[in-house]
Amino acid sequence: MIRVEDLHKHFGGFRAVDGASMTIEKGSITGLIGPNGAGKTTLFNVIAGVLKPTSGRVFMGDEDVTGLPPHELFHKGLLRTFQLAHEFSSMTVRENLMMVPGKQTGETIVNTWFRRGQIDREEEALRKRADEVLDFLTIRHLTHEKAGNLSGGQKKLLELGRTMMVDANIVFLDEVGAGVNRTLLGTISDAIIRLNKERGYTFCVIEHDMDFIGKLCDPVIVMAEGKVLAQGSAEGIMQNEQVIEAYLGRGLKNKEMIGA
Amino acid sequence: MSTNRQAESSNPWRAPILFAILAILFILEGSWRSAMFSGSWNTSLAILNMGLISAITALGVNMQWGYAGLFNVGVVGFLALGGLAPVLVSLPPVDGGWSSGGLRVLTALVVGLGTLGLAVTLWQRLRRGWVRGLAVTGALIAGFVLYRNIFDPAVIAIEANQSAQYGNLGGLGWPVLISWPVGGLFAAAAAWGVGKVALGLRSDYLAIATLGIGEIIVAVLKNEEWLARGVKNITSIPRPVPYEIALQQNPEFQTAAANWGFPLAEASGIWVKLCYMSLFLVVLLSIILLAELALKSPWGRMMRAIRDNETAAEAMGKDVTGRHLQVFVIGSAVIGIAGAMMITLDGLMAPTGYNPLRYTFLIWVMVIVGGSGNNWGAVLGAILIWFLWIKVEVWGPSLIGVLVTPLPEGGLKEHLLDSAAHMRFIAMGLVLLLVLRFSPRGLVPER
Amino acid sequence: MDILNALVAFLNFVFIPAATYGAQLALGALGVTLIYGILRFSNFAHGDTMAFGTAITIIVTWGLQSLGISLGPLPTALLALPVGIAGTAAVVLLTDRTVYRFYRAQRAAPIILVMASVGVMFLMNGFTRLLIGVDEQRFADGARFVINVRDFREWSGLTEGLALKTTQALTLVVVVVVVWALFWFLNRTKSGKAMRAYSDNEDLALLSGVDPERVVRLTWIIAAALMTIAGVLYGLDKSFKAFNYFQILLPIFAAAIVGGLGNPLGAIAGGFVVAFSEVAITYPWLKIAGYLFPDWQPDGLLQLLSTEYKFAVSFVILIIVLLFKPTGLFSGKSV
Amino acid sequence: MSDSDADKAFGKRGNRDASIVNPRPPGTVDGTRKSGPTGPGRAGDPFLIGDGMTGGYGRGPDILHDCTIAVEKGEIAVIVGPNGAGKSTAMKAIFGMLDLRQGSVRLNGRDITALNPQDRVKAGMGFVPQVNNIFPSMTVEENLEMGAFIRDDDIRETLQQVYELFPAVADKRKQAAGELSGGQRQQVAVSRALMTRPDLLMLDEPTAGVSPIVMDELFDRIIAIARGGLPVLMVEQNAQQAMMIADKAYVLVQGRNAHTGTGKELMANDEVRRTFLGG
Amino acid sequence: EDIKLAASLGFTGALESLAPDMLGGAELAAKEVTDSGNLLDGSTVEIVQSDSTCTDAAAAVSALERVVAEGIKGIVGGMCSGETIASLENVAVPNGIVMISPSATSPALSTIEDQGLFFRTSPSDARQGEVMSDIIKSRGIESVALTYTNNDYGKGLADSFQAAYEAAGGTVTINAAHDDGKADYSAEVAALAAAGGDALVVAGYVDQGGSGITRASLDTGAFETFVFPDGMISQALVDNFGTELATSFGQNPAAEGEGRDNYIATAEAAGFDGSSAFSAEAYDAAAMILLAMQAAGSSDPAAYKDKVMEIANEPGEKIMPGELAKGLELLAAGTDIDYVGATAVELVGPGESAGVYREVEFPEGELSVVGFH
Ligand SMILES: Nc1ncnc2c1ncn2[C@@H]1O[C@H](COP(=O)(O)OP(=O)(O)OP(=O)(O)O)[C@@H](O)[C@H]1O
Ligand SMILES: Nc1ncnc2c1ncn2[C@@H]1O[C@H](COP(=O)(O)OP(=O)(O)OP(=O)(O)O)[C@@H](O)[C@H]1O
Ligand SMILES: CC(C)C[C@H](N)C(=O)O
Ligand SMILES: [Mg+2]
Ligand SMILES: [Mg+2]
Repeated sequence: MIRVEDLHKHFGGFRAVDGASMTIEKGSITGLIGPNGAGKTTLFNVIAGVLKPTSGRVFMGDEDVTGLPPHELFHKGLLRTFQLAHEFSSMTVRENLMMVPGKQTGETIVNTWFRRGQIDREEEALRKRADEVLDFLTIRHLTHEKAGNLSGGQKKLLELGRTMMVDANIVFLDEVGAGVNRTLLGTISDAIIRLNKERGYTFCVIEHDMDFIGKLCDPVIVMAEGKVLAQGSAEGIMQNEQVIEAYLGRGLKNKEMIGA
Repeated sequence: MSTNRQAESSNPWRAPILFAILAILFILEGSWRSAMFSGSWNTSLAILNMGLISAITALGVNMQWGYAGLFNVGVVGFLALGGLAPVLVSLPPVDGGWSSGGLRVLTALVVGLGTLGLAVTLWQRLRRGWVRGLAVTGALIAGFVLYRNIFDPAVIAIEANQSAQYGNLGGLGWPVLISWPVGGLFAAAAAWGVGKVALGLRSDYLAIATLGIGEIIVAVLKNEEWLARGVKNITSIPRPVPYEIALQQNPEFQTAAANWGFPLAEASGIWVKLCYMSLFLVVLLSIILLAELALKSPWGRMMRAIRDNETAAEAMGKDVTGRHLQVFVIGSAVIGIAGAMMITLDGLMAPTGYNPLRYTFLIWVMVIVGGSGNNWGAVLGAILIWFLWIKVEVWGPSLIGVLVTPLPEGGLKEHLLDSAAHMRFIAMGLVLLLVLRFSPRGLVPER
Repeated sequence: MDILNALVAFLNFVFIPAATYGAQLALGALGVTLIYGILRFSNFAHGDTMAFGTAITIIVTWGLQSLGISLGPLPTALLALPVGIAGTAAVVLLTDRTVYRFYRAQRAAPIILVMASVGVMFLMNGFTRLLIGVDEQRFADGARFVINVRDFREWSGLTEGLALKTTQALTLVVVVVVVWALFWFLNRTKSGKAMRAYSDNEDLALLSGVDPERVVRLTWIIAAALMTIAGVLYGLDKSFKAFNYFQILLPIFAAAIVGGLGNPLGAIAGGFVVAFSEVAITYPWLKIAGYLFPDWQPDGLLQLLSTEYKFAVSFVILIIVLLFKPTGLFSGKSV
Repeated sequence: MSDSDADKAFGKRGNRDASIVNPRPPGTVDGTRKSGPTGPGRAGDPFLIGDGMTGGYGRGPDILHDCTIAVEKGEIAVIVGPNGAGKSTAMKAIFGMLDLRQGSVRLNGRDITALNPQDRVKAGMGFVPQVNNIFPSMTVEENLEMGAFIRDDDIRETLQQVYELFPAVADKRKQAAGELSGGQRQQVAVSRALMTRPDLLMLDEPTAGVSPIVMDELFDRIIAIARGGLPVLMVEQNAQQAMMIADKAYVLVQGRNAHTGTGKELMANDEVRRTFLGG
Repeated sequence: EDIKLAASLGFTGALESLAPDMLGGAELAAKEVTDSGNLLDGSTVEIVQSDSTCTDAAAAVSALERVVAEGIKGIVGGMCSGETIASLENVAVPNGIVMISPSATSPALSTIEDQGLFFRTSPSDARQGEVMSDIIKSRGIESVALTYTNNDYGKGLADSFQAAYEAAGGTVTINAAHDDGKADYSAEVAALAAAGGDALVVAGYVDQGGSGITRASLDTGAFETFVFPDGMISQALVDNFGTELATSFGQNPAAEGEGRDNYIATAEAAGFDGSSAFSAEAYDAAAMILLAMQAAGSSDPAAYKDKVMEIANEPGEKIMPGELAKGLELLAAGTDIDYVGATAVELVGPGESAGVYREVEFPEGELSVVGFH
């Protein structure tokens, strides 16, 4: 689905992504983990067109999509969420969803003057679809709430909901779990699995919560210092010495001081 | 932040009440002769007419800032460019202007634009490296030399043609109303160029670029005599409405004036101003109608989303730079239309008058005081601030007169009274600060 | 010899004037940038506050002169400067207290602060005129020249002359000293660090025990000092006229933006970029070419564009600078 | 950084033009507020107690409802709860960053309800917020110096201690803090609070977005600090680990105390585990 | 009757420093007339200010509309040509009010459609260019650099001068504009210096860019000889430059004789600077409106507009500044007068001053008149 070849992204002299190559298979839920500063978010941003790579190529299917702007990638079915939620805070939850589909008649300014009828019909259909998504995400009661007033986890659900307003091919999720209550995270992972099964979305997920990764992802790719360190099934990765050394660690050292 | 916004819940009656107060101010100005008001309908309508033009300008700025967060500090430039339209459209052609060098000037302009186009194409086509730099520089220099070689002699020829009275190309002799949309087109074209360079980059670019384009346009108008006589000014631009003198000589009008009970001169002035007012109102209301239709539809939703969070909007498939360019061009076009209307109303094109304090900052004050993002707010702010801008000229000195009464006669009192004219600025500053203090989000806040 | 002549002509007409003007702009831009970095808005009242500070200084200078106090070859205004700074600081603090503080406490959108500063601009504008009137005032005294044209010609035997005015030399020296002092203050002292911290992250500065209102006051005082110094140097070098101080606002903002708003180093660089692009681009190279290539007799003045377009040209230069340095000349580090 | 903080500029609204207003996020606390007087504490108070706190942001609705949080010397107290429960709000309330409508905050035998945050720092409280908890353009060392801002004595010794505690921070001391990765930033943030030599340390989700190995590291440090006598009050979403080290734990739901107990007790409570800890 | 006259001058804006002395002139005339008690059976005259801002035509028009509403019977103003034209076309003509400008000198005003309502007490710049060219030629200077303030005044003057000078065989090495109120003039001076020339013609304003250019040219040694037209000649110029102008010269409209000196003295007594540019012209403008009213026996502009030319020109008894009372008396008695005033008023063509210019030099740092043209 997505193939990255020898990708480099340098900030000044700093190599945030330093020759990463990987493939994300169609229909998979691929996990992407690695220490802080490994370059995961940067890699996402390059794939999603937010940053231009210093060198290297990104392919979507067989098409070279390197350096395309985000909005064009969107129309090719590549959607992404953000490490910190990027809701449209002054708009209602439903508006947040309704603005997503592209090529709406009413988005052309001349049409808003002369084709009100068609716009109204389209809006009706959109509203229906948005409500379905809200039902799916179990946040229908927040339909008219300003998105800025949602709590952290609900914002993350909304981010996910936006990806459901159109037929996406591949969805990139950046730390959906950080700062989210673990119970709610369960709901989110169920939603991801359903989308994957029912709608055939491909996912690529960054996360530091290994339970979440373990439950959801196969395969898992480990990045460190801008390179791919290891790749394999979740269990395999968690046994990998290098990965434990660089990323997972061996638990608390001060155990004896707990519960004094 | 958000809390303080929610708390100040918007009252649906707020805008109508404020507009009513504004209307009362104008009625007082028209009918009550006193220390505060002149009691002349002519004055009242004159202020109103200019206020309506300011309102249209403010609408344009509001589109750019309120809808899209684009900071345009070159309002004066787009206004001036729009003002060029009545000159080029409605003045009669100058005898011998075109034959002395008109075609050559046009050729030169084509060469100039072609050079820029060529340079851009070279820049895009060639690979990075010193060859590209050299080629582009070479093309630019060659193009510039060629341009100057065609342009300079042509200009000298045109400017030499009856230079005391004309020295310019003149216009097409078409009805002046046509020049309003043309003014919009002029401004839109300039905005497109500026936007292409500056939008999508860091937002400061737009500030510098618009500040620059404002200066450049005004400089061009001042110095390119072949275009609109430069600082020598163009006068007697045709009107879309009757002339007072003609009215005064028209017997029908004379009887009508007598029936209303106004002196003839005054009645003719009022009538002309009412004609202008209707024209301006038609333009203003159409622009508002179109803007509101667009805002209350998916386009408006998209713009709000972009303004709210550009990164996310881009990721949701919205072409942020494209939309910004669109709004910037449309907003500038509206400013351009206002510029053309203003020159029509003045009947005079005097480029030295385009100063940024009056035509950029004051417009900004209007938009922000009115409530950015809200069309009605912009209109209200514009008319109100214009009214005050004119009236503080009277109120300022009376204020100082009141303030100094307790002072003993002498140097200080003298000095203060002599400086009364500067009270205009002090009064304006005070008014502005007070309005901002009591409605920090503008008089009619967005939604 | 001819090369020397060319060089002297260039120094005399382009380099020295542009450097002086650039230094004046740099000081102004420094103040704008400081307020932008710490108080988070562009202060449109900057130019008129400069005028106000200068007006106070001039009045004190007159007082000193009438008492017969002078500084020998240096302008007496330097003695009056501290009073001017103190007066300006007092006024600026008063405006902060009565105007800006309200919006700060309200956490109002910053554009509101910008517009409030327009209001303050009008007020300052009016008060300056009430204080000193609208007329042009010259208050430079002391020796006018460090080197003047005639002496230089005699001394060097060149055809071209070179002049360096006391005020020009003074401007350059003062700018270096002020900039050094400012950087030392910001980077080395506790208060300076508190200011940088506040600019970086207001809430966290508060959580570290920084008193935000103290930082704000300090910022205004430093800004007032910068404004007054810039205004007085400018007034000494050219002359004082209230209206011109509004006009200088535009180039000051241009300088601050090109340098990368919020960045002091950038403000300085920006000032010089603006000044040099104004002066150098419209310079007719005829004379210098005449020295360098005595046989070449071009018919024009070898002037790229006429001086009417100097401001416009300088903007084009600024845009080009930005195209190559998209974050301003010095991005990243900020106040 | 690239896609996170940049667009918060105007309270998450548009009009973010950098040429007239500074796009860095503005503060959220009213720095102009003056402190009121402090009062006496109550007999039998714990070292710190936020007692029966009720309040919300600005003129908005109450977020906290009669919420009580306390911590004793040498202990770790942990606050958990669903998103939006008011955990961060409770921390801010204790720190004086929002006006309480009811209830009081008492520290070390004094009632400090009327103090503003600056003065609470002087009273010995150290706080690491959930987000924006470093000075990005200042070097790591300057960040630490800012931590010691209220101190007039020689800070070199404390600096040395902190560097020993966090070697990763010591390595980067000359680098701008904004250039560090997420985990390193969290360590800098905690170090900064320690530089104050506080009598109490408050941490809001110090481990969010931090890799497992760094999280363990952080928890290790926190345990060490607490056992050194400095009471620690923290909010955590990594509830399972947090409960393990907690001497006392509060579950907040919709601004109210829902459950209180030792970490072990709450872990043992099935309902709490299922609904709040994701067990 | 209580007669109101408007003074439509730029009290704020680019030329705000000239306005107070011009207003002083107009008020002096009004006071003189009121005090005499001779005008139309003891009418009093009041001057109401209207801020024309000099540059903002729209604001000028609005402000003037306002005072028209107060019932003014005549306008002294406008100040700058651009704004004057707008006020004339939009206010004076439609309302049929007489307008006498003391200072708008653009040649365009000579040909404007004014319904006989517009006059000016200053000459058109077309004439000054010729005079200046003659003076320069007569001093044997064959090449000059030329800089002008970038408005209709500066441009018009520069063009007419260049045409006259080149026709007489002189060379203008550069003809460059400078904008007033700019922060810095280094670029302009650099350009002028590079172009060279035996003298620099500064067609600017003394308290605006003109002085800035002169100052910088002197300091850098770019020029030593300057030629100053009317916008520059004033006491301020001498104060600013003193002995540095030893080889410079210039001309400005000012008639021979004691009229001007009288006026300056009276002005000083009244507390303002009568030698300031266009102050005397403003006095004359106001005086002429009032004299014309007296001649017509009515303050109605429609009636007195035709009298303006009559009282201004021969034949008749000469009236000097300070003698308005006498003039009014004579007119009341039906005697013809020829108003000379402070500027030796002589209206020609469409009602503008014919223009007598005095040639001045600055030896020993003093302004001295060397002849008249
Ligand atoms: N705009 C930038 N300028 C300079 N350096 C940057 C920039 N963006 C990221 N970096 C650096 O690149 C490195 C990789 O950052 P990135 O955000 O990709 O890490 P990450 O793997 O997503 O880490 P985390 O798990 O903490 O989110 C970091 O060291 C970071 O400091
Ligand atoms: N500045 C603010 N203004 C108004 N309401 C706010 C503000 N900050 C938070 N809230 C609201 O207060 C409630 C509690 O927020 P708080 O940040 O305390 O939650 P939390 O328990 O820390 O959640 P999380 O685990 O997501 O960090 C939420 O409903 C939130 O929308
Ligand atoms: C006030 C004057 C200096 C104005 C100038 N003569 C003009 O016509 O614009
Ligand atoms: Mg990341
Ligand atoms: Mg929280």
